[in-house]
Amino acid sequence: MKKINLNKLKELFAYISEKSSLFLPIESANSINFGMYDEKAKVRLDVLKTSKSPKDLFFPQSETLYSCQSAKGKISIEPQALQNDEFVVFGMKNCDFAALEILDKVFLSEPVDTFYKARRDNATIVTLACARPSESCFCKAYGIDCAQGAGDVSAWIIGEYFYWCANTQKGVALLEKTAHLFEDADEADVESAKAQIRDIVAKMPLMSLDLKNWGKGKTAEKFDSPLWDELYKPCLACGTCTFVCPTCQCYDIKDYKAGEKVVRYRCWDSCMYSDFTMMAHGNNRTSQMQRFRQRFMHKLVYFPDNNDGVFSCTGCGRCVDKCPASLNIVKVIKAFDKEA
Amino acid sequence: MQRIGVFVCHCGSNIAATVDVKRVALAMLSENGVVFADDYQYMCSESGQLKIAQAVKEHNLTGLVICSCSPRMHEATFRKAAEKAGINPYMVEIANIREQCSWIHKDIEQATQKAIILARAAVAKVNLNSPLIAGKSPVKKRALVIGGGIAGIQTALDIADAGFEVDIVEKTPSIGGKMSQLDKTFPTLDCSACILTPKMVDCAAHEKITIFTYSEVENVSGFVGNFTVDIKKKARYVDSAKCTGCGLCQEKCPSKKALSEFNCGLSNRSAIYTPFAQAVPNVPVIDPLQCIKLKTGKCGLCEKVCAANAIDYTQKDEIITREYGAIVVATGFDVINLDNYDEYAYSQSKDVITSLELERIMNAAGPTKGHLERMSDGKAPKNIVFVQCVGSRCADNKGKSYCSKICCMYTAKHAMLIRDKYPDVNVSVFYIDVRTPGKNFDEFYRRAVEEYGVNYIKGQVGKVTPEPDGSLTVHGVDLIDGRQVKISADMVVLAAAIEPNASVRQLATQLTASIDTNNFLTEAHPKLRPVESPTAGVFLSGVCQGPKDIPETVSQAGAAAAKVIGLLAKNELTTNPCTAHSDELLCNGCSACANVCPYGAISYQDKEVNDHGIRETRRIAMVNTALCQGCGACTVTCPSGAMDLNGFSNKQIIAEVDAICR
Amino acid sequence: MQELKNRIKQLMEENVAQRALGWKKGEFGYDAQAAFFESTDELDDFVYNGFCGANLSKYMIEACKKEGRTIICLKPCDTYSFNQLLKEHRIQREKAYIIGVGCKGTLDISKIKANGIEGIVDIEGADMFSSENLLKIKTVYGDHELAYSDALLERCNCCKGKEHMIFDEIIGESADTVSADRFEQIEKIEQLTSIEKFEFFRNELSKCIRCNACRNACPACNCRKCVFDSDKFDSAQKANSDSFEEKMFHIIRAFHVAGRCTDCGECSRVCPQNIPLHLFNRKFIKDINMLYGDFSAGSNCEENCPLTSYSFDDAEPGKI
Amino acid sequence: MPMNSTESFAPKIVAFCCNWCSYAGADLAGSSRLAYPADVKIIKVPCSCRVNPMFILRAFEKGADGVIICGCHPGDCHYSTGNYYARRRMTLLFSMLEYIGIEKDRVRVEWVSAAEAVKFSETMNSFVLQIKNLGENVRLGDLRCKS
Amino acid sequence: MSECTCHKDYKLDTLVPQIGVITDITDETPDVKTFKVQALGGGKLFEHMPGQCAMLCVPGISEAMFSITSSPTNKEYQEFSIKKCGSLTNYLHEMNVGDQIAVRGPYGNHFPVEDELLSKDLLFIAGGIGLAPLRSVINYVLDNREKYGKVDILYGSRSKQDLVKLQEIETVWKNAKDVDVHLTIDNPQDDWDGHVGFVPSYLEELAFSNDRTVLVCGPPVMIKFVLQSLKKMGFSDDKIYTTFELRMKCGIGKCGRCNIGSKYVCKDGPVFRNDEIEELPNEY
Repeated sequence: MKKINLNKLKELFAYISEKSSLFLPIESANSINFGMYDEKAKVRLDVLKTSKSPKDLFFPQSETLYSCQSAKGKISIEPQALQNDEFVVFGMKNCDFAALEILDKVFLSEPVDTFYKARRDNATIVTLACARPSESCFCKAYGIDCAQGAGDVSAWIIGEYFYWCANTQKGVALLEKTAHLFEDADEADVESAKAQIRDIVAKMPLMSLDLKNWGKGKTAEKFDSPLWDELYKPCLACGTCTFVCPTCQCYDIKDYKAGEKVVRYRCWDSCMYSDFTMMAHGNNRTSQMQRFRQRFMHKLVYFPDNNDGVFSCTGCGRCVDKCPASLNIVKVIKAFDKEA
Repeated sequence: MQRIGVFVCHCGSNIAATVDVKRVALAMLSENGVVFADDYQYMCSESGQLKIAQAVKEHNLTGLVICSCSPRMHEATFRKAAEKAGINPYMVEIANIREQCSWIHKDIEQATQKAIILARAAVAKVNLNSPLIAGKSPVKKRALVIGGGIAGIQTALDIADAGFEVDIVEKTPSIGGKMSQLDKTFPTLDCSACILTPKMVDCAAHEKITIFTYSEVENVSGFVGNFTVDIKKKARYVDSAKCTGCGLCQEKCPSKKALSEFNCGLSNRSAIYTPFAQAVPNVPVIDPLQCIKLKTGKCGLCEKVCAANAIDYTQKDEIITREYGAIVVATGFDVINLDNYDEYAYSQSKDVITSLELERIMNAAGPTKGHLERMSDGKAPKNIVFVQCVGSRCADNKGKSYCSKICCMYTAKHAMLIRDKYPDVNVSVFYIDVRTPGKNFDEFYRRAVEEYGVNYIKGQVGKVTPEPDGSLTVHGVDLIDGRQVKISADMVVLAAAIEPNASVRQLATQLTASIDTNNFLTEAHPKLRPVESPTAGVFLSGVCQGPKDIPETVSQAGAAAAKVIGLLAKNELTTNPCTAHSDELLCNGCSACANVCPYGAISYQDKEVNDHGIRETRRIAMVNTALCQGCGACTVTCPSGAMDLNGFSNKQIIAEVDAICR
Repeated sequence: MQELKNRIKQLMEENVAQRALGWKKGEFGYDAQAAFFESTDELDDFVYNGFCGANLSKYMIEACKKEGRTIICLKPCDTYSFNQLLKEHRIQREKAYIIGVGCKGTLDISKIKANGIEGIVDIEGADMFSSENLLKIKTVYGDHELAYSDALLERCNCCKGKEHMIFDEIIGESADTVSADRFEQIEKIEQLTSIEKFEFFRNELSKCIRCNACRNACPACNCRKCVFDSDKFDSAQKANSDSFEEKMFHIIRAFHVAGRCTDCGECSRVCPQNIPLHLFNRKFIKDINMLYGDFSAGSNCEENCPLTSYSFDDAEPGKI
Repeated sequence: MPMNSTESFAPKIVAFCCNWCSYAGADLAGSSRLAYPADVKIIKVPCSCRVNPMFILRAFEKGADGVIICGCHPGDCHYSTGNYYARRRMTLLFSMLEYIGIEKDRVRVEWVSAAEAVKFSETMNSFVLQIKNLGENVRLGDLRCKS
Repeated sequence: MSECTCHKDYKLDTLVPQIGVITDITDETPDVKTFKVQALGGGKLFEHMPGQCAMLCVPGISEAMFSITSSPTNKEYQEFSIKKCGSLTNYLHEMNVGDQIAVRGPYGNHFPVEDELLSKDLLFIAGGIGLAPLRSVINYVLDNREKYGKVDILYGSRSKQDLVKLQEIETVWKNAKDVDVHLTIDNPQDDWDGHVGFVPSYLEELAFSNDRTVLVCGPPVMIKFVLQSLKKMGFSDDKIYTTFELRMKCGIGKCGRCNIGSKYVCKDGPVFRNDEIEELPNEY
């Protein structure tokens, strides 16, 4: 366990960013999101949740797959280069890290998504324990401990100090590189801080959310419930929940005609959008109710079906905070609980 | 995927001198969809068109791009050529590389590059063209002539003589118009009534002509070949079918204070009146503002004296709806209001009159029975001053910028007639220029000066001052001598400008015909299509299009008639297929498009649709393609993009933009 | 609120309407959601307080597809949107029974949270019909108090007025909440240089994630299928693959609702990235007022939209 | 693009011309041999009211440096009212373009009649000069089109 | 995954296509054409199994998933039978021999030709363009004739002109050992002396024994009625295989589009056994 005074963090950031790109929560235009560090950046480690999840560091909202030229029936294809440089993600929360592990199950399963994998391989992730969880958090419901560290390096902010310790080889490397900035720290400080956090967590209203009615093999039980017909009604069919969600990973593949060439890119898509399943061969989810159901069934039933009971939700609570219609997964879970 | 053939025209050296046509053709070969490209001396020639036909056959082409002169020049030619070759005519696009390229650029490299881009844009568009089929609409074989002056009468007669039905709608109680108010006509000095009256009678007697006098156009809908017009027949209070035209009612009518419109307000008329003796129809009308019976309920003298029982105080305005294939506007002119010219004392002295008023004074049926008298005291004038260009050829906003065209000649006529009849009267004419371009016009003017001793003064009148003794002092400048002139006159005649009849503005809106800043109706082309309005099926006759004299009016009337006859002779018309259409799955039914449609072509229907499996009844916009003229206003107003325009679709224009910016 | 609830119950019992469209309480007291109440039993969860910011007008489109009449609760500013939807034939008047509800301004939870208030468990004092101006906020980290008037949404600080433009009956009083000039911010932006304007909006719009919340919440954006979802203009986009695309999206959206936008502020309220999207719309409103005379979309359902009308002597483009 | 290289800078300029007046005006400019720069490429539209703001933004997206819209003079529209609508639409759109990075001077609306060949050519000359002074459109435009 | 030479240490992502060359085009019916596709340097683009599909892409137009209709036993090329029904297929129909298209794949599972189907008596039921995926299996079976039992092929279409691969059916399949081909068209036609009627009713007329393993493919309506008939005839669900409509985008079970219940059609399908389908939520 090492520590550094908070006022020396800037030095640390400067040092890391000299060697590799550094991504951390940055405030810009009244909004806090993960962004690339530079001297002018307004770093906001104090903020619990970034507006968007850090998933776009690994699965960007939009990325080029290849560009293509075609003329007179001949085609040439220029694939997009993969991420080749190492980078550091600093201050990721545990729920978001857990979400990354969920994304891994999708993108790193065969056939591997090489674009995603290249970024994963090149990233060193420093997680930061949540000092002040919020009412919309429910990570505990998924067995995530926001006081405990995860990723390559675990970190805590306790009083005037920033503490960290390495969990993986990559983490060790990062700590070694920056060792000259740090001093040794007492493990006990961290333990008491963890206990404090866990106390707060116990008081948070949604942390005790019960998921016993969900998971593997619940398709038949949940799918035809009349509750869906009620629940979806306020849904605006926007994609806010899916875009702020750290685990949503649906995407679309599109062409952009850029003069002589065609750029093929993939971009986030949302199962909430009316045209998500609209394909040349037809559309199998024509109503918003079906699309709404799909999102929650996928997170709470289908995904666990295929992944040993792991839910595709980590309780980060962004959808609770951000849904324009104040709808969210918690309301869905609770509505079914009430019914049961 | 289209199979496009590109043809680059040399236009002799017009294009080929500045544009490397071979390079343009070569460059097009690497464009998407292009399977054939060639250049040729004159694409519009017969052999050029043959080349197209051959290429279509050989290469199985589905679309054509012609790089040539402006589409305004030869688009129709190439569309016809395409059709002959078996391709839909709307699969042809023109890249304008002459007017918009070779003729304005000198640098060969630059011009060639631009030609390539223009051709590329045309290719990009054709790739998205789809065959369009022009619709057919039947032609209603009847014409409407709005205005019953000499223009309207002549047009109606010519159309009717060709065997088509014609309706004349005339606002006043009789046809005849301004010409009926004239005394003599220049340059032959024949009596206006003598030549006009027979035509009026012909009109009335013609079995193909229906005259609606005392009537106005209330509403126009429809389109070329199929106009529907509501005509308001104002209540006449006299049953035209019964009236024998004996005139007794007018004699007996006790209300005689109304000013006679026909005599320019220089005499009175009764409340029940026919405007003039030769009126057609010879059926009086009751002026409801003057009639004692209609105003107070008492009197009823006319009803009592009418042996034919034709008086009917209960008559109401009546709307008659008729259908027409063509409409001719012949609304004529008015003399301008002289309020802006009070320096000429028109409002202050009864002896300052307009030329039209002089016509009435000179006329045997006029207020003075044809004697030249001052309107103030009935004395014979000894010195008369004519002032030219009152309100015409104005540089400022006070009057009209244009030349009224007829004043020079009628003033010469007036001067001559006065000097002929009253040799002791001195006649002076203040003029800016004397314009006499017409057959026997200059000879006529010279006779006035040389034979009749009319005193022409080149110069302007600054002011006319009424003197206490009843005379008028005319203050002017003689521009040749450069001196101030002061003439004492006992009558001043103003050659007031003429302007289109005030009703034309509203009428133009109803007809969606355009008017210029002076309210003259616009021609479809100022030189080549002078009697057609830009709105198909609407034609122009007489002064409503621009100032002209009687012979010009009559010839234009005949020309308009010829155009109408040409139209009515067809059994059906092909409609422009470049019309708007609404995608029923995208339409919100919000009415925005209908709000901007200038033709009322969009209506709404509750329709059941199947939107990817969702069946529901929706309010959906429907375009009447017969009414739609293809302006595209609706397409931009429509937020969802449901409205699109054939031939200029969103995607086509975007493809052109892309091709240009590439 | 009880009065309102009772009245809705009565109307449903008397069969004046078959259902009600109102708000339902959420988890924390600040996350009320729009809700259809199909039976009087369901009304237990009915709520109307400062957190009922959601403009329900657009839900009326769906309600019109159902059998019978729907009671709809509309705040004064929501009635403009309702009128506008009526004008565009997207809803039918006879399908709605409008209860105009009084309004003393709607609350902005992010403004409350910006005061460092975290872990909110409950909020008291948000009632619309009480004259109390104090929010008592209970949190896991301790209790807070905040003046109601300090936590209003920006739109309420420059409210169009508390008069209902269309209603069948009105329940509850409204209170004036105006404390700022509606066009002040626009005027400030107009003073900026060309590059500063660009920087300002680039900075804001760069946050856009194209979730479409603004569009889907907007009552004027009621197209069955948005141009950005269809290929009509070759403009279908899902994400901002290039910075150009979010600009294109937002400016075209603003243009499409120009003359139809009632300035209800829903776009900014729902934006998960806190982009002040209403500025675009308000700029158009300001221009329209200045150039074509004062116009307030939705104040009635007859007046023609300024963009579908004209006058002969309109200003020339580029001159303002 | 630095300012001093206006000579070598060939801007991409899209001109939307209405079929009835301005396109004819351009033709007349051509037949009168009234030159204007080759940077201007004309797209024919039936009426100025056919020009959708999407077209204008699309042009800038794809790398245009200036867009000009020409129509009949107000009052002279072939379709009688089209240009009035176009005028309002463009007035509003233009007032907003700076917000997304398009300088005011990159767009223009000009009323050119079929007879105004001189005006057409003068307009295009002055517009091209104006764009050359502004330089390349670097703020806006899709990067994918630039490479 | 193949090596790419343009980037060092670069492995091509499965979403990046290969370039295929159209080496032959056959007109099958008025709206169906069969395209032979080979790799740039000749030979096959990839190996596949019967029932799998591939994504064909015309850059700038669109891309879509199509069944591979040729058998894996064919060593030179892949074939795709494509019906004209949208912008992409319209475009493909206008293409010429020698033109290139982008191809990625193969995607999805396949008919269990090396497992469950071995030594079984097989019944193929196809309607219209639905023959495309089955043809791959049929030819695979015919090329490995000894591994399977009796084969019956029931194929129907609207008219004689709409029967895909008629020539191959007449010359190859009909003459193969232990293979019976039953053709039917919807309505009588002058130059047709075969059976007339819809596929499901012909199926019942033919009265196959219900121990056959059935492979069905065709328009959704036909499949619905065929399944009803099979049920009536006593076939059990675990012996019926069908393929789903190809509503896919990524082809690798990640983009989320073709997710139905816990299955991804592009990865877990498109071939499903009927008892598996019964378990899926009713959303396909």
